[in-house]
Amino acid sequence: MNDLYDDALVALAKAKDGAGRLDAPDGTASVDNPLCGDRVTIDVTLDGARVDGFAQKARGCILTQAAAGMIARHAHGLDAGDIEALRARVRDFLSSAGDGADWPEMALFEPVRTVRSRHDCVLIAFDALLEATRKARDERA
Amino acid sequence: MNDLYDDALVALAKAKDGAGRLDAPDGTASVDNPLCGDRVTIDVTLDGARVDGFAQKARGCILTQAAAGMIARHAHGLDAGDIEALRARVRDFLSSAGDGADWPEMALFEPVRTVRSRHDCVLIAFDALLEATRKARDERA
Amino acid sequence: MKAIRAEFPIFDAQGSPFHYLDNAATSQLCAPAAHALHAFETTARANVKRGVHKLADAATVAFDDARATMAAFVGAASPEEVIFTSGTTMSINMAARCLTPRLREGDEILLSELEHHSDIVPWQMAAQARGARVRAIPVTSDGRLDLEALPDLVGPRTRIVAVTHLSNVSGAVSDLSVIRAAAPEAIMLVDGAQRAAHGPIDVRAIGCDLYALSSHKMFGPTGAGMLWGRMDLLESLPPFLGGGEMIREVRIDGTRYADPPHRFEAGTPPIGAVLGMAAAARWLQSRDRRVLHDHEMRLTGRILDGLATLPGIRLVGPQGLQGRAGIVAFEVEDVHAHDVCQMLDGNGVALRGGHHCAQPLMRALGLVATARASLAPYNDDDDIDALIEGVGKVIERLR
Amino acid sequence: MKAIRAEFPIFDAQGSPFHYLDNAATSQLCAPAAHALHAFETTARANVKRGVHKLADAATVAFDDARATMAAFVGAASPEEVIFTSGTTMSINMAARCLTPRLREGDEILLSELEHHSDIVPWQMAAQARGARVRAIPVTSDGRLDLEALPDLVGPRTRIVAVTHLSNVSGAVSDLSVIRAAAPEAIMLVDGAQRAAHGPIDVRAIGCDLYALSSHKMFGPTGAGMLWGRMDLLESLPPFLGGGEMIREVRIDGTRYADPPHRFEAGTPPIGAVLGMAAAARWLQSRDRRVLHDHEMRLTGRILDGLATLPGIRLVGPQGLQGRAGIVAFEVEDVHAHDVCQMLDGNGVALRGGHHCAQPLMRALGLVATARASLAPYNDDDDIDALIEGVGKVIERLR
Ligand SMILES: Cc1ncc(COP(=O)(O)O)c(C=O)c1O
Ligand SMILES: Cc1ncc(COP(=O)(O)O)c(C=O)c1O
Repeated sequence: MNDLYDDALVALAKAKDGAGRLDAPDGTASVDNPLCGDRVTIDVTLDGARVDGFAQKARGCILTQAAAGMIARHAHGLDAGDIEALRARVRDFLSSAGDGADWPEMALFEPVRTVRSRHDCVLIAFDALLEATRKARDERA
Repeated sequence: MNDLYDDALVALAKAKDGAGRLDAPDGTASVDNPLCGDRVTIDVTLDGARVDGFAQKARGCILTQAAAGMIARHAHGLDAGDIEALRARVRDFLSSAGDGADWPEMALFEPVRTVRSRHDCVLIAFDALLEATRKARDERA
Repeated sequence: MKAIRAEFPIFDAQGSPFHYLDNAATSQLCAPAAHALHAFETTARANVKRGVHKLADAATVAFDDARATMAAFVGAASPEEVIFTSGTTMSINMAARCLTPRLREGDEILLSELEHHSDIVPWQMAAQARGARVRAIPVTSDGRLDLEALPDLVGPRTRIVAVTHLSNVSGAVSDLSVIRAAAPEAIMLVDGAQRAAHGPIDVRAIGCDLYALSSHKMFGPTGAGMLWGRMDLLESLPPFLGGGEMIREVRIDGTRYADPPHRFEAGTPPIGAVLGMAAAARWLQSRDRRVLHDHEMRLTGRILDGLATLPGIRLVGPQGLQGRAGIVAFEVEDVHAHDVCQMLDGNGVALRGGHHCAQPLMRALGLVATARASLAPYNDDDDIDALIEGVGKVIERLR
Repeated sequence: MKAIRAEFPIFDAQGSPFHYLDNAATSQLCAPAAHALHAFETTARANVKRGVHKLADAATVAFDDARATMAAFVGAASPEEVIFTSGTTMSINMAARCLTPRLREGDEILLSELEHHSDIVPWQMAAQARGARVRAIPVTSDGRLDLEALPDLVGPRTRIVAVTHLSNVSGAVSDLSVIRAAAPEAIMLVDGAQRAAHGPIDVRAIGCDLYALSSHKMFGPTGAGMLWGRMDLLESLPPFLGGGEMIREVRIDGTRYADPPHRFEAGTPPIGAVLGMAAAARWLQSRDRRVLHDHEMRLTGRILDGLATLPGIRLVGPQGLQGRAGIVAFEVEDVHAHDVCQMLDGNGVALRGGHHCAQPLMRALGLVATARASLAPYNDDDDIDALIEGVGKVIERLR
């Protein structure tokens, strides 16, 4: 059927890396997808300016869950600037330019390029991470 | 050019039968054509329930002027009921059914049938006559 | 029904597989509507209402004819009761704004939890402007209006009742006669956006005061719709939009308005789309509606039966064929509606997924998003086969 | 210009004589717009914004592209500043309603006597709702804005200025920079309904805050238009219409709204007409606007010169070519405008007669109705010959 749902992508979503909530996050953010009412919530703790602890709760489609799971695997050590740059690269990747994030899972999202209405499903997880990290940083400042 | 403007129709309009105002009308009515801002004003005096004195002021196109002039020639002796019936017959005549009023000038309006946007130009003179006659009647009652 | 498919140009254009089951979002355009729209726009275009030249006169005549057609389509008493708009949303907003001055503090507007956002938000705005209160008829667990709650919801302050004729999510047909009888004094608007394609409309039999529909959901072009209103009500309402064609006289210091329907039609109307909508209405009326209905019910039955054989499906709406139309929303346990739709798309099946602009209904039923299949006369058994097979695969792969 | 004529399907369809000089009422549809409209409606139709299947995704992409096209067409800072509407009248009503809450008693809205009713009535409604006052820049005897009156008309209470870019009657082009400079604090809306077909638009150079136009007057389909607004202004405005697509979250007891432009686009938009409008804008931008302008000015000069040779003609508008476009209204002494137009129609010449939805202007100039010839790029010398010859005959026969 639709090649959007490569087995590896489905597996990434089902793996639910980082799923759950942190007990004492430094920052938390929830982002909705107004298209469908989906919601990603991300908790982080920081070490200095960089992400240390991470948890995600993705109520949404395979794409949203897979994106949140991918982020869980790689968020450690990023600061808000890194995340902002990353988000921009992923957005460009989806609009068919550039390589996106430097992560092996990124390739699984290539078929999403052709479906503009689903780009946000991927991006909201990055939005939530960025917002949570900024909040944590500002909280400390 | 356009056969709407038969010389006889233009002559009827230019003749301006009944043009002017009455000094002491029993009833007066002005009707506008919202399409173009034209206005027909008709004054009548009654003898019993029937039109006796008549005057018309038609600020408008050839069709409106010709209709007002035609009415001036035949209004004498009509009562409100006659006029209402006449108005309905002229409306039907314009929508391509029936013979219209029993007046020789009626034939001049035949080409108007094909131009629905101009029907009102003819009808507002009848509307003004009807309203003026009704007012005069009600005034007396 | 093969013959009907041939009257919809898209099927030739799209080839196969093309199982279009997203008709509740927008239906496909029938050939007569395409022709009316295209012919007007490319061979006969002129503005209506004020022109004297041949083309303008012909356009005005065609526009008036379209009004008469739409009046007949909904069973109006006269063409002047038909106001052309850009769609249902515009029609309901117009109604709500024109009625707003009548509301007083503490008055009530009765909606339902089944309503589309377009039949909720305009009334919230009206209520807010006047300190009125919005109440809602609840839904039953199978997506019908819970009319037993009506007596508690209708009272002396109920000024307006605005309800859907046919739910765009559950497919339930509202029992409008019960609602009309429960609130005889209220002004009653019916949202007919979905009904227009699924069954005949008779506003006088319903006894409602206002009725709204959209061209694009009844096989006409996008960009047109109508608001029907009882003439005595329309005559008593102020205008909504200001502009050309709706006036009798304009001065810088004030304006006198025209009679209905012109009072409510400011500016150049969507002429081409209106002519197309009327052509679509004529097309619908030329069909045997009984045959269309039976076909729809048969396919709906096949969808319900087919889904019932699959594990983990939750139906949103009446389980049987009674009191429903061919709009079927469902949830696949543990699979997001967008994934369902996206995978089905790979099978050539076009569904809609999401909240369907009916968040209060979703909330009432404890749902976030559902997939929805919605039928039109051109759908056939192949479409249903592809749907059921596709949902089966989704369950296998993603659940 | 023969080549341009070939790009407008109506000329083939109508044969000859067909001298269409009623472009200010509605222009004819260009082939690319006809194609975009027809292709969407008959081969690719789907609803936008919420769909996941291929057709819906493609429609959404096309709709977004149209937004970018229209943003470029008016020189907007971003596509999100473009709100799609059903036409200029709707655009101005939206602006007026959204700005209404900002008005306080005694505030002033400055219009002009040149305005079309669509740029008067909505502001009267806004003023009336809030106890504000409508004032108007007067016109000179040759149908231009009398900008010398500006200093007396603008004051600290002038909150809104709404003026036409190009008069649909006199053909005069407004000197917007003088108006902008005279009221730097006011929110400035420009009615670009006529401008869109007659010259480039650069909202940032004008320095206005809102700009309205209609598709059908710029060679696109009927039923679409746009309102451009500066993003920071749009962000500060409440929604106008309520419905689908303009919300973030709807509950029965209240609603959160989406960001611009979606906040202002309730319900299914006129998708086909919007795609057609964008195609028309691209068509216009692909032409050499200089060449179009020179052609229009040459033909306008011929009309002015031709009418000047005839007895009893009163021109409504600038006598020369300076500061005007190819819209020429005139009166034939002692002959009603409708008779002028009707007789010309017999010559195959389509004009408009009446008050042109500009009664305040008519009143200011002491007129009841005028005949109007208005040009488009496809008009040619034959059209002008037929016009002048026809007016000559009218004078002979009816005066
Ligand atoms: C200057 C001007 N403004 C506004 C309008 C209204 O445009 P529409 O009828 O497309 O809404 C017109 C159209 O006649 C116009 O000429
Ligand atoms: C029940 C119902 N009401 C109103 C609407 C709004 O119609 P439109 O988007 O054509 O304005 C819809 C369309 O989705 C609907 O299904």
